[in-house]
Amino acid sequence: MFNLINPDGSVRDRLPVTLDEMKDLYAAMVEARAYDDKSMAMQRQGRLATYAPFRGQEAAQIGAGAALRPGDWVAATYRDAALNWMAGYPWRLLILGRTGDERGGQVPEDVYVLPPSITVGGHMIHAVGLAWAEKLKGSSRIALTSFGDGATSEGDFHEAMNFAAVYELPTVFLCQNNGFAISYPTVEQTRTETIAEKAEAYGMPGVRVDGNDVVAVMVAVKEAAQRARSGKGPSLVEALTYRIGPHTTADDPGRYRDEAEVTLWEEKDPLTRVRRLLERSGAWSLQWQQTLETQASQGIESAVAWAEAIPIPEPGTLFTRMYAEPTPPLLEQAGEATHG
Amino acid sequence: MFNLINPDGSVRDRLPVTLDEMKDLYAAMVEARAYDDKSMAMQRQGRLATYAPFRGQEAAQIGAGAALRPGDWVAATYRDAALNWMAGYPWRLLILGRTGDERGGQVPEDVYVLPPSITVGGHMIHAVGLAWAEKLKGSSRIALTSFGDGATSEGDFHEAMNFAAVYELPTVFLCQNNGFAISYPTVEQTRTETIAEKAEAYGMPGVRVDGNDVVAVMVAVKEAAQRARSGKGPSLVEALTYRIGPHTTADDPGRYRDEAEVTLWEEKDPLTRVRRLLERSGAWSLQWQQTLETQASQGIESAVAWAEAIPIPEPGTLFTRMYAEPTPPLLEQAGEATHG
Amino acid sequence: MAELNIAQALNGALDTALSADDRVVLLGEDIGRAGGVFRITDGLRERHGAQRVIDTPVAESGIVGAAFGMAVAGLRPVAEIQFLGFSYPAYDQVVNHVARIRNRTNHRFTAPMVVRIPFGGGIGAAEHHSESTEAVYAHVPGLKVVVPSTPRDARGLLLAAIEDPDPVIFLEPIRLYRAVKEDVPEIYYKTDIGPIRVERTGTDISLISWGAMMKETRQAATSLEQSGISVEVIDVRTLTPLDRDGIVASVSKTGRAVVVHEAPLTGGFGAEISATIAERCLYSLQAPVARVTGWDTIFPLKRSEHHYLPSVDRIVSAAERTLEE
Amino acid sequence: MAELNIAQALNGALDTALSADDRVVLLGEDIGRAGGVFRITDGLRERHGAQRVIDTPVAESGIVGAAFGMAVAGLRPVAEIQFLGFSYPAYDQVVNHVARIRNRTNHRFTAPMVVRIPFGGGIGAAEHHSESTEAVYAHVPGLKVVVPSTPRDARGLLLAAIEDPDPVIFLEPIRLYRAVKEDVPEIYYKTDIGPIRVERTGTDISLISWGAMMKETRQAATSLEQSGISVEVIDVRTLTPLDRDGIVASVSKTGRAVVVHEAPLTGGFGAEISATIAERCLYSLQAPVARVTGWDTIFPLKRSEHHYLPSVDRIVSAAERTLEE
Ligand SMILES: Cc1ncc(C[n+]2csc(CCOP(=O)(O)OP(=O)(O)O)c2C)c(N)n1
Ligand SMILES: Cc1ncc(C[n+]2csc(CCOP(=O)(O)OP(=O)(O)O)c2C)c(N)n1
Ligand SMILES: [Mg+2]
Ligand SMILES: [Mg+2]
Repeated sequence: MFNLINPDGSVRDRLPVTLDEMKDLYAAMVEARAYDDKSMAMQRQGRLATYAPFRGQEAAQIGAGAALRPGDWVAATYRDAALNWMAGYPWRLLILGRTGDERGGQVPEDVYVLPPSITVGGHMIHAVGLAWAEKLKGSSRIALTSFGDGATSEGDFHEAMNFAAVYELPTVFLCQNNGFAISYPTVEQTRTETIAEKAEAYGMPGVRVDGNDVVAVMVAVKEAAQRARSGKGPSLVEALTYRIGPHTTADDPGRYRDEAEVTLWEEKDPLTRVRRLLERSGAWSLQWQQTLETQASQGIESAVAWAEAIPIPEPGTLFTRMYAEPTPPLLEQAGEATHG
Repeated sequence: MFNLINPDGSVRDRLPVTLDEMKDLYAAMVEARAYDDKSMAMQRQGRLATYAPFRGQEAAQIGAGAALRPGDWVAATYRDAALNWMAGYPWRLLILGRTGDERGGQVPEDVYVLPPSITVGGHMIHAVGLAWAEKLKGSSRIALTSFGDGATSEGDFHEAMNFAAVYELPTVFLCQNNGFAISYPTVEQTRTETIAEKAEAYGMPGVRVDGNDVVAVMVAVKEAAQRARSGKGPSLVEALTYRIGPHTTADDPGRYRDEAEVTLWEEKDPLTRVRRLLERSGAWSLQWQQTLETQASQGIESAVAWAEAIPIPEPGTLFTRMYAEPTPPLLEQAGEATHG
Repeated sequence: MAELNIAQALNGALDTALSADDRVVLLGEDIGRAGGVFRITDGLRERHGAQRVIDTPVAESGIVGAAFGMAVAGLRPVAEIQFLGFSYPAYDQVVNHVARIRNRTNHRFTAPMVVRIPFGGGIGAAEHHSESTEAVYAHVPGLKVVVPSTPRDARGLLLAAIEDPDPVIFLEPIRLYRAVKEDVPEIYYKTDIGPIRVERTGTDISLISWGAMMKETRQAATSLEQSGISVEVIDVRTLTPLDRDGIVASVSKTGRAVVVHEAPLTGGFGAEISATIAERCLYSLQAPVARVTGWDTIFPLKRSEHHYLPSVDRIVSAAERTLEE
Repeated sequence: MAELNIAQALNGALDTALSADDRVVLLGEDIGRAGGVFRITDGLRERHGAQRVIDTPVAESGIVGAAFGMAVAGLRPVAEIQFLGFSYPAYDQVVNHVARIRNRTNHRFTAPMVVRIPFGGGIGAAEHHSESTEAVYAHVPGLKVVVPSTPRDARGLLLAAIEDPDPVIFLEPIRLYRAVKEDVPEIYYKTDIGPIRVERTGTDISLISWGAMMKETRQAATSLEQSGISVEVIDVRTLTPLDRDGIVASVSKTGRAVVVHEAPLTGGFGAEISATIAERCLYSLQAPVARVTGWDTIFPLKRSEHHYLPSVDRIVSAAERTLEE
């Protein structure tokens, strides 16, 4: 497994990032965690629909996001808010979506992130199609798709990997192996030791990286992206990580895992290890940490305030969202819906 | 690639079969070819619906069939008549099916062969379910599924392989790699050199065998079956072969392949090499050959006569075939259909 | 007898079936350790073992296809798909294999299996978690499509489905899982697949529905009755085979009908019922059949859900308009 | 103008679209070298290159899912699925992704793509090669479902579908591919998606159909006209969005209607049309709407096909019964 930063903050090798870049990555993880914590709290208060926390997976998502260029496509999941945010999806729209408003999916024009995929597996092939279009257009944009260990059991994983390989499409497959598909442990989902080795079945490179090491993830995804951009085709990156929280706010992990396992993984926390690294380099201070946290939480709070101030959609928008122009049956129904 | 008999009839190694067994395998291939030839001819005469010939693939199918035990399940395709016949599916019912009669699927009670799967890929998981049931029942029966190279591109291949591996089910996956999915060459379908190596992505053994070598196929499938029967789980056997004829009688192979390639493969004909081997052993004579051919063609002719003598189904049977008991809507419709 | 809600009745039925028949096995995502996302299989793995209550990888086609193979080989599998919106990856298996094997083999092989699927909206869920696409199953010859709306029917119909020699798509109304309780016999009993259930008899108008919309339909009936209207309430319960005679008998008597469902109007199963009524009761119909349904839109997210779901008011208004004609 | 059959008209339309718009790409199994199993894409790979007329692995979900991604990124993909019975592995992609992206993103991302699928029976084909499950697509909000039955419409509707900003399921009646020829303009023209086509006007009865059954419907009309009955023949052409007004206008005039389709009766799209007519024309209807459809059975193999397919006789009888009332 490829890793660079140990849980105690020591490094294995010279890091290919400057201290400033390191601090930026850390700041991003702090902000992502603030979003995650806030979302959990809001869901408990009934202000958000079911929420799927990513606590413990910040490094995988921030590292991957940091490896992308503006204009690259991202097709990710319900658990990938931090990755999507790194790719330009504003917190406020992510929150709006989670309050149960379709307008949360309306990312700004210069953002190329698909709305989080709720179905497991179906979105991987979308990244393949996006990459294919870019290849045909002769652009240098690539597509990254992020998915869980569970998604690799779906037939759509197979078809997506195969299409990308066959047509040498600029696609990066990022699997966040977080130990579970809801209650079903990764070790029971498949008989291979790793997800990464499945890449061989498609004649594609596959690498397993320490998913709690933000720099390792960034480096691995950058390499995959570089490969894609230079016309050498797709790759699979498996980021080995762990979901610290429940599957979603509707889940009770006590039914299927030991607290001890969680504790073990908390010790490998992706934020803590970077903080320790920064401490070792003398680049961390309590004051800086507090500034980061305050800024993060202010940012999130204002995003929340924005989203919650959006009036609920008019009934009529149900009908105008369906096609470029509402069809006659929809116009008729819209009339009924709004005038009774 | 595992093989035992060379195209010139010389052998690589001591064969694990007696001369009599060898003669039986040969006789079976001759009979299968008679069926295939007859079917092609009948289709040209409009007596059969579209037909998918297996010429060139006799060794793969007869070899695999010879590796099974009575009671083993088989879930195969539209091109697997010879395999299905080896597993007990009578020629006459196969023909009846090809005339366009559902009763062709009604195999005898002691035959455990599913009707040929027309959809590509969907039947592999059926073998997994069959094997699973046998495992749960504690029986020693296994399930073999046969499919083409093209079918390995379907998501269902992935799900079937994974389920079989995860639950260690007694399933044998037999891929007849015959060079094409209709017009699409195997080499373009995937970026791996072989189909066999895809087994690794499921933590399952995979082997490529010379699919035109009936003994090599038999040995490989027997090993896989033995493994399955002894509780060690599934395997993948790739039989490398070639479709000499068109995809089906509706296909024009001139659009996508060179005759030269066909000629090359005709030299590796699975029947010829066994005949040469028998000649070398002094076990072949022209008279014997003629007897085999006569018997084969008599058998097929009588199967054809039987199938063609079956009166076409009564309109009413459309309705009685649907459920254990026809439902009220069907009874109503049956009334309408038969009394106008 | 015990007072149970639908979720408990289903759990009990599965427990009973597993105990009564060795051939019954359950398979699906998270149905074992976690007891299912709706806890319908809670405790069953502990009681009947991980061999018979099987957690599977996330692969719906695999689940249904494997269940199909098991059924052909003589087991009585009950597969669970977590939400109707996740059943489509298995649609090919259902349509092309499960529904057809008896026909393909002229009764030699059969697929006595059940696919249980929670369905319907109204719980503020995420995308794909709220659909009511029963019509795309009800159009498939070879299947039976069953939808209980009460705890008693839930138990009786599920036991009947598991015993049925043909494949059954068993749709469970999420919104009603824990909405009502009633006395449910603990004995092994079956409720016939096929006949509608006339829940209330009346003479002025027939309100016809199934699944979760039975709730609003009942409320509408009560409200109409308060205005002195005599309402017949029909729970269709089985979409296929459809009890056309039962529906026709009701509407021939009342002369008026409102069909209620959550799915979009166009091509919803209400079309079949409305068409059937008009074709067979034209001369007793005193007003056009009304359909009160979801709109021809995607089921919206939480904030717009109430704009989509047919309300009691819409049903009452449709009934009133029908009564005015 | 050239005399073309439907297959040729479709081939020409694809050729025209590929020439007119760089963003158009075709993908599917065997569409390149082999020119498609029905030769609809014959010669297009040679003319437009293997980059734009793409042979794919056998993976329907992959084909539709990849086309979806292409469409989101600004191309105009036209995917081919070989037969309607092989479209179900892609059903999830169609329902859960293709049909929803505009709604999910409030118009930010869209899927302007076409999925072309040959459908219908009557050619003595193998299992799964004869289905008419248009209803399971017509029930999906967010799609348009289009079915030409003449060469002119084939060209015009396909060009319109490719230009349409929303996803179109384009169903091609196999039985008619080479059945009739007519003059088809070579210019770039579009036929509106939406409106029905009144193929013959008449005053006594409306015969309503689409796809391959238009053939028998036309024959039935001719036969009825020979008995002095004035028949209006409607080719629905677009199942969704359904032109309810057009249908209602016809039946309001004639007072009688027969709806004809090949798919099974229960839950077929004829139910929607019959229900619509009865709901909206009840007071002008002089007889119940009749549906002449396939039975609620699996489409049979060659030997029984003629027992299944609605015949001209069945349509004529249904019309006569309707006229007697
Ligand atoms: C097609 C489909 N099947 C089932 C589900 C229900 N479901 C939601 S998340 C999930 C587990 C996914 O696990 P994994 O891919 O590892 O992602 P993680 O949640 O761990 O991030 C399941 C089964 C779904 N959303 N879509
Ligand atoms: C799901 C599905 N998609 C497409 C088809 C059409 N089709 C029939 S055979 C075939 C090629 C299959 O190739 P392969 O699996 O290699 O088997 P072979 O015909 O070479 O024996 C295709 C695409 C089908 N029958 N089912
Ligand atoms: Mg996971
Ligand atoms: Mg092949």
